[in-house]
Amino acid sequence: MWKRFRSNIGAMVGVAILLAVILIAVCAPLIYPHGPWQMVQRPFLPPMSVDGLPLGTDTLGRNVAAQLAYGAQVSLLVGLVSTIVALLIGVPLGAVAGFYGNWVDEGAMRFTEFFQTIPNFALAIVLVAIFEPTLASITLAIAIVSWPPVARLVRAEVMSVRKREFVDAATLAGLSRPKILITQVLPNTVSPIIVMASLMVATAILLESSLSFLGLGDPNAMSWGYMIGAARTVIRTSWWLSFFPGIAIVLTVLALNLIGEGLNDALNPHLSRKGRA
Amino acid sequence: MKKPALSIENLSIGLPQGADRDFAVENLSFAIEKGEILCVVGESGSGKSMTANALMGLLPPGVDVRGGKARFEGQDVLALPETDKQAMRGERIAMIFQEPMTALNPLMRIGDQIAEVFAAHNRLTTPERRNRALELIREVGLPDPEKIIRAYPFQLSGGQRQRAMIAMALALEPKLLIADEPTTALDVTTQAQILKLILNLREKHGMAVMFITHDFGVVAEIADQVIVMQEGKMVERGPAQQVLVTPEHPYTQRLLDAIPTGKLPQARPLGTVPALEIKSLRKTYRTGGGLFKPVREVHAIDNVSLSVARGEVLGLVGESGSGKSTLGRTAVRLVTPDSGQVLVGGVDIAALSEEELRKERHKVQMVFQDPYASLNPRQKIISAITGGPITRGVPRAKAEERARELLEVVGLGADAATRYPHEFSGGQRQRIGIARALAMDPELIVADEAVSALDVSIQAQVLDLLRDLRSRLDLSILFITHDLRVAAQLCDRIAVMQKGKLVEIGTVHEIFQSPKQAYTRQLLAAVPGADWQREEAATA
Amino acid sequence: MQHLLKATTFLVAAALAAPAFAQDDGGRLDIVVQPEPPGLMLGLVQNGPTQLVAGDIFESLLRYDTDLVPGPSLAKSWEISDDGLVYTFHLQEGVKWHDGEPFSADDVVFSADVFLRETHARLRASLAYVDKIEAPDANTVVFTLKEPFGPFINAFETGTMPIVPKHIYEGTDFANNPANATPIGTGPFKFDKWEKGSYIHLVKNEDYYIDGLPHLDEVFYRVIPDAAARAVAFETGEVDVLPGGSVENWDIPRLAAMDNVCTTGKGWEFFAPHAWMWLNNREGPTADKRFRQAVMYAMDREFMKDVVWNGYGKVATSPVSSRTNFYSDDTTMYNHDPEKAKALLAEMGYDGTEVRLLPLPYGETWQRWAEAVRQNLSEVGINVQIDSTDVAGWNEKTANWDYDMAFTYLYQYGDPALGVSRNYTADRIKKGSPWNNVEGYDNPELDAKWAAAATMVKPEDRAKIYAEIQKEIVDDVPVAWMQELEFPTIYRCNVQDLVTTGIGINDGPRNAWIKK
Amino acid sequence: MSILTAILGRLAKAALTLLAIAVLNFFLLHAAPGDPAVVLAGEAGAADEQMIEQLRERFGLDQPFYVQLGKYVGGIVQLDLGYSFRQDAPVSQLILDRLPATLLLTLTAFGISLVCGIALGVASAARVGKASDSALTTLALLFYATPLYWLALMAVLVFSVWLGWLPGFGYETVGAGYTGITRALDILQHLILPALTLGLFFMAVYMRMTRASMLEVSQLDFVKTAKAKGLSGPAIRRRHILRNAILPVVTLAGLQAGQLVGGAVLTETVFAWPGIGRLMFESLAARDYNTILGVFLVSAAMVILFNIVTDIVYRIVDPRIGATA
Repeated sequence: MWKRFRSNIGAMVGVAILLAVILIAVCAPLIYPHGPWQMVQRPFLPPMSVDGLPLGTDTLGRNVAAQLAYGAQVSLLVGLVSTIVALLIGVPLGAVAGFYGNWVDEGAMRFTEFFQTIPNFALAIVLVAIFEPTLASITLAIAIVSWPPVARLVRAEVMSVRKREFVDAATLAGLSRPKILITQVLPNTVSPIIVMASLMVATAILLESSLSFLGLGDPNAMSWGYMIGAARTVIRTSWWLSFFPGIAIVLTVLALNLIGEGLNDALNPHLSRKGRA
Repeated sequence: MKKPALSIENLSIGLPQGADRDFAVENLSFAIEKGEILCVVGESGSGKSMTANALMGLLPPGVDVRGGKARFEGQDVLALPETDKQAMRGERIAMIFQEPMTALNPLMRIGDQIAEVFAAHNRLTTPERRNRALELIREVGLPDPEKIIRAYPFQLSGGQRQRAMIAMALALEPKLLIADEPTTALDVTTQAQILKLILNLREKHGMAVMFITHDFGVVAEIADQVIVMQEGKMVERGPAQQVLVTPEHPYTQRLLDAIPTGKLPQARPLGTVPALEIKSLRKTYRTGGGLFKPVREVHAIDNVSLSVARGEVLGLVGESGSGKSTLGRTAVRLVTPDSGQVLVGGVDIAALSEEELRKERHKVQMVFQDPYASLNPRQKIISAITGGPITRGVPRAKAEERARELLEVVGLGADAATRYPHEFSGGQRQRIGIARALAMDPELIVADEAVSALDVSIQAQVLDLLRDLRSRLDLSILFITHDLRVAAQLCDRIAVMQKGKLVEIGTVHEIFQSPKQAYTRQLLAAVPGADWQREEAATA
Repeated sequence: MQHLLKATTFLVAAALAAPAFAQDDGGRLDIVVQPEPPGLMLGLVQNGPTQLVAGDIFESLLRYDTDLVPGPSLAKSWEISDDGLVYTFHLQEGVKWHDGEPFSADDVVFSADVFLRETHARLRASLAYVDKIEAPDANTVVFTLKEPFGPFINAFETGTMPIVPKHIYEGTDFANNPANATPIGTGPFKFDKWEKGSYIHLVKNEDYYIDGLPHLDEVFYRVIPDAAARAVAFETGEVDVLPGGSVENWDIPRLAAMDNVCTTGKGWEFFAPHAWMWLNNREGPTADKRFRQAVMYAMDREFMKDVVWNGYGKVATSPVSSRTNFYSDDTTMYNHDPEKAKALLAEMGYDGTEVRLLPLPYGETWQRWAEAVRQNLSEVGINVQIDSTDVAGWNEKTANWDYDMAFTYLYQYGDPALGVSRNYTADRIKKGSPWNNVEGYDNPELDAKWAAAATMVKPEDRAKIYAEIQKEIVDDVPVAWMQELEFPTIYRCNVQDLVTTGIGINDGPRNAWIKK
Repeated sequence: MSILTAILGRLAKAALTLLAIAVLNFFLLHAAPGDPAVVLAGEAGAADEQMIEQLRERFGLDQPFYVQLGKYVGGIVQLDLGYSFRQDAPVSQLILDRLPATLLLTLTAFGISLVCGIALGVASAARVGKASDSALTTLALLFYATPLYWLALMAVLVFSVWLGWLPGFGYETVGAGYTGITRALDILQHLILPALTLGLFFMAVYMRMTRASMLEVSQLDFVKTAKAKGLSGPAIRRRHILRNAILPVVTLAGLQAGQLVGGAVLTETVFAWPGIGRLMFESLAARDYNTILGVFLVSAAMVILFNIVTDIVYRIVDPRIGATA
């Protein structure tokens, strides 16, 4: 499986980009110990115009490169944590619905449908506005709007795995239902969940940036979306302020998508699965 | 000397890099005369389907013809440009496939799918096409053509779909019909009808038929000529009678030996202590329902009573939808019956609560049909086998020791324990499944189509193992199968089911030699190669 | 020849009206309005956007020039008695409501005494000084006060006392009168159409009582929700006027540098928007005067003005805006002095307690401002966390005193008694409103001075007391005064006479004309 | 089972869902800090207790929470969405005023993205493995990864400001007095940029899906049957693969079309498009509860409506559904 993933050029490019972003995020405090908010020079300095400020300065004379580095931390964190939270909601719900069926399924799916009926982005906006924009509320809002597809996927996978004969075998071995779900069924749904999760991180990063663009970012956390939101009014005079974070988002999201596709090809080889029969 | 309809010379088909061998087909040569049926026989992976696909120009990506010729109507069809191949397909060479369920476009009406053949080759006007479609439907023996023409595939049964496929193949009166395991997915009675239809049509249209099958029974029913293939190479060729009766190549002999013949085993004395007693069992499935949907009821088990004595193997035979699998699953309480009793060692497991049941589970175990689905791909063999005993309270070390023993017993060797399922072949997995069932020291094993998915030679080996275990361990087995021949190999008694009802039950000899019910007789008659085997049995 | 004749006639008419040079008639003006006003009935709603649009539809008795000197509007002349108790207004003649009904003194009495007393909170505070309002004849209105109220002359501005039609509103439920949707005033423009979310269309009032006015045929107020889109709209020529605050400050130089684009900082004198941070005087570090002073010293307000506000405006040194009367510069000046700030913090023993800062949710400028403050304060060791919220949350938090430091800006309405004292006197400490003494400053001695200054008649006397107040209060730092805001208006240079009064664009289209 | 009863069943469920959404959001909004009366008073620049009390009374905010909820739900049941005090108009009126603009924008974007997405997906699948396929999929991935608002800003910058080809914002040329065809053309001009930027992301989604689906279906047995009949490649793609491959795409698209209506906030903001997304966003800051709730309900109703339409389309395209029950 790893071999199949490694031979996928796109996926490896994705991994390379993502590793670079992670490295930058981790090293940010070492390279820029004064943080992203320090006003270091005249505002609106274009890139490469002053030594030590390769990406120029922003509206308050802060170092764009430092902001970008710290922004990587926040964007990745929001993307990762919100995805984990969404999985924590979606996986158990979908698993229980798919495994127990009947009214449990009916109830869980009504609940899921309900959340899918409410317009996602609008709900996220309202949630963030109501709980006030902090990293926690943004992360939670993103998780709340993104778990339903997880629940549906897990449910479908569990329903298909549940019908496999090894589950019957486990039942005959006297294993309890919850134990069968956890030890037999769920491990076999991991591949599609991993694929979906990698794509969800990408979507979450986009969502966070969209919220920030609308002014619903955490003012104490420098994120890429926040940078673009702050720079959108000066996009005409200071293109670099929104250009670099924009590129950072595009690259990161692209990387995650490439990885997701690579994982999908490696973990869910439909063709080979079919070819066997 | 007649000129052959098709002659293949030195055909070689290459497999992509990384496959388990270089060639799917190597140096294959044969010919089919006009109006002749040639059966290509082989187990899975023998290259028989690839040969057919190569002729049609339908090889999957990565697989290609590396050499050889296929002369058909004066041309080498392998060397034709794609447009010519396309023109040839459907018009002069037609093909039907194994899976009637998936081979038809689910979104297109049957009539349109037939008419499309004419459209593809620019024949006839639209109303003419319709009329021809009606004629064809009539010709392949489908009822109510006017209705069928408007029907979608899902509204047809498997046999009907296969007939529709044949109608399509016949549309332009091809000179050669390639049939790739066309009856494998069908019930025996349906299979018998389709085989008869193909024979009739050959008679009427005089076309050559290349018939691919793994089943020597079918060969006996239909073939004029036979070639036998093994791992891409032809190992034997000759007239059907000759190959069946006096096979020359050891592989052919092995295959023929592996076939469950109609030869009935010696009857064994049976015990009287019941391992399993089923009393007035009923199970009805309701689909639909809810606010706006009408309820549909299917009586999967309709008042069935039977018993399996300790040390006995009871065969449960029936066609798809007969309720035999539901009965098997009820016996192990994977399905809870609506009413009736399932007594195992005197305990009615149908009446137990979930908790009580878990303690009694070990008494009945099951061996499953699909060797690929019955083992958790993410679990090592050892934990698959020891999971049950450990849950029952057996110390881990002891359970593992026993598991290794059992792996030896089923012929795999103890070192199999630490490996994952994907490292094993289908037959090996079935052995693991048996070891897993044995690990629970059950009073009864339900084997649900346990050998159906295996190639004949593997099938024979697993049957041997079961027979061996039966005598060594004094096992009680409820052996569910659709194949009467297989049942005859192993079972002491046979129960025949149809549409949820128990039609007949008796010893193997009673069922085979003096069946009382019409349905049983019908089933026996439909077994492919029945005549040949009876002959053989007589001559033997 | 004929053309010349026409021009001459026009010249005469124009000379009667106002400035004495040739003005072109006709044309349309597109002005940005942001956000979209909740309603246009100025008597009921007085928020900024409503005043901007409805200032063309409704009028009051007076107008104020950019030095806040009153001039005629619906009143052509007026007298104030020497004791400062009786205000007599003589109304213009031949004024008609937009529906053709004649306007009279009864309308003024109804508006001030009945309608606005019920609906207009800010005017209600001034009307508390009024004993009675009478109309001796159809063209005269007399206001009699209980005691002198210095700033009363400033109460006759359109947004403060819009005159509404008695014949439509008398005896009705004002808030639910269907006419609110199609407001009827006496102003130079009539309401035509409101395409919600898109634009409001006003057309010339052909029957306006001043001949030759207005010059424009129509005015469109355009709703464009995004600041960047507003800038683009101006660039592409979709709109002609960007009222103050329509675009972010750093976009102004770019737009101003375009051909045929002019800017002016005038037109805000009446409001004199004054920005500060509420410092919660009740609890936390901000309850300590030394901490509040440290905040003042820690901030580089000149830098913030230059960078955040792009140089527009002036650092505020006192609660009174230097653009209004009664400003005094004889106060402590808090220059950027981090060392002093650190010393003060050390003296009080500040332990690094987290201090919440609530920015004003009015766009990027305000956000950056809060960030700059946080950075400055963190440099002297104050631990600041920016709270984020929207307009509703901001209102709620400040009104309920749930903050440590909170940005705000308020209008001064031309007089400390109208727009300044409300934020510092103890009687205005009331939960539930973000416009009173939100910081909780309680100084009885100063309370008495505020009260005395309001009821004096002579401006000189008042100025003396206000100077005393300013000297003392600046040392207490009840709030952190930040900046006298300037909102430059950006417009095409061929739009003439757009800003002529202390309320700027609000009644600008009345005199504006487009040079051909 | 007839389509009609199926729809009736869906509608009954939908009504319940909508009611639940109303209640949930009612709770959510009232849990939020911020009092609409204070906000409205605040906008006036000054207010006293009397004014705020008046406003609270007018809005009914002085009543207990359950009474407010009961009144609101009672209104909803009678299809009354309440009154917006901020805008001084019935909510249904406000939404009806803005809904056409949103529908025009989203449906156009949806149409463009679906048609182009499927077309490109088919083209890409037909050239699988070739350079043009790689180019198309890379481009789609890029669109997929680009923040929509960013793309919108760039589009305005390039096509409106620099090139001056298209209007950068708004719904129509204000005050031009166009009628009939001229007006339609004018609106169309304004529509191009927002619809395209909104559509590009979804185009990428549908393209990727169509491509994957085409490739998957082309592995199915009946495609082999079609080949064996002698059909040409394009005929097989058109008659057999596409029809089957398009089903999951249509399903997903139907689900998303509804979401688009409520999700066009970003596009509507950047392009000053007078739609309901913006209405909601603006109402949020003013705590204009009834309007926000109204927009939520209407957009949820749209989601449900599109789901039902998708269902009907599915039933028409796929004879298996509905007949098997």
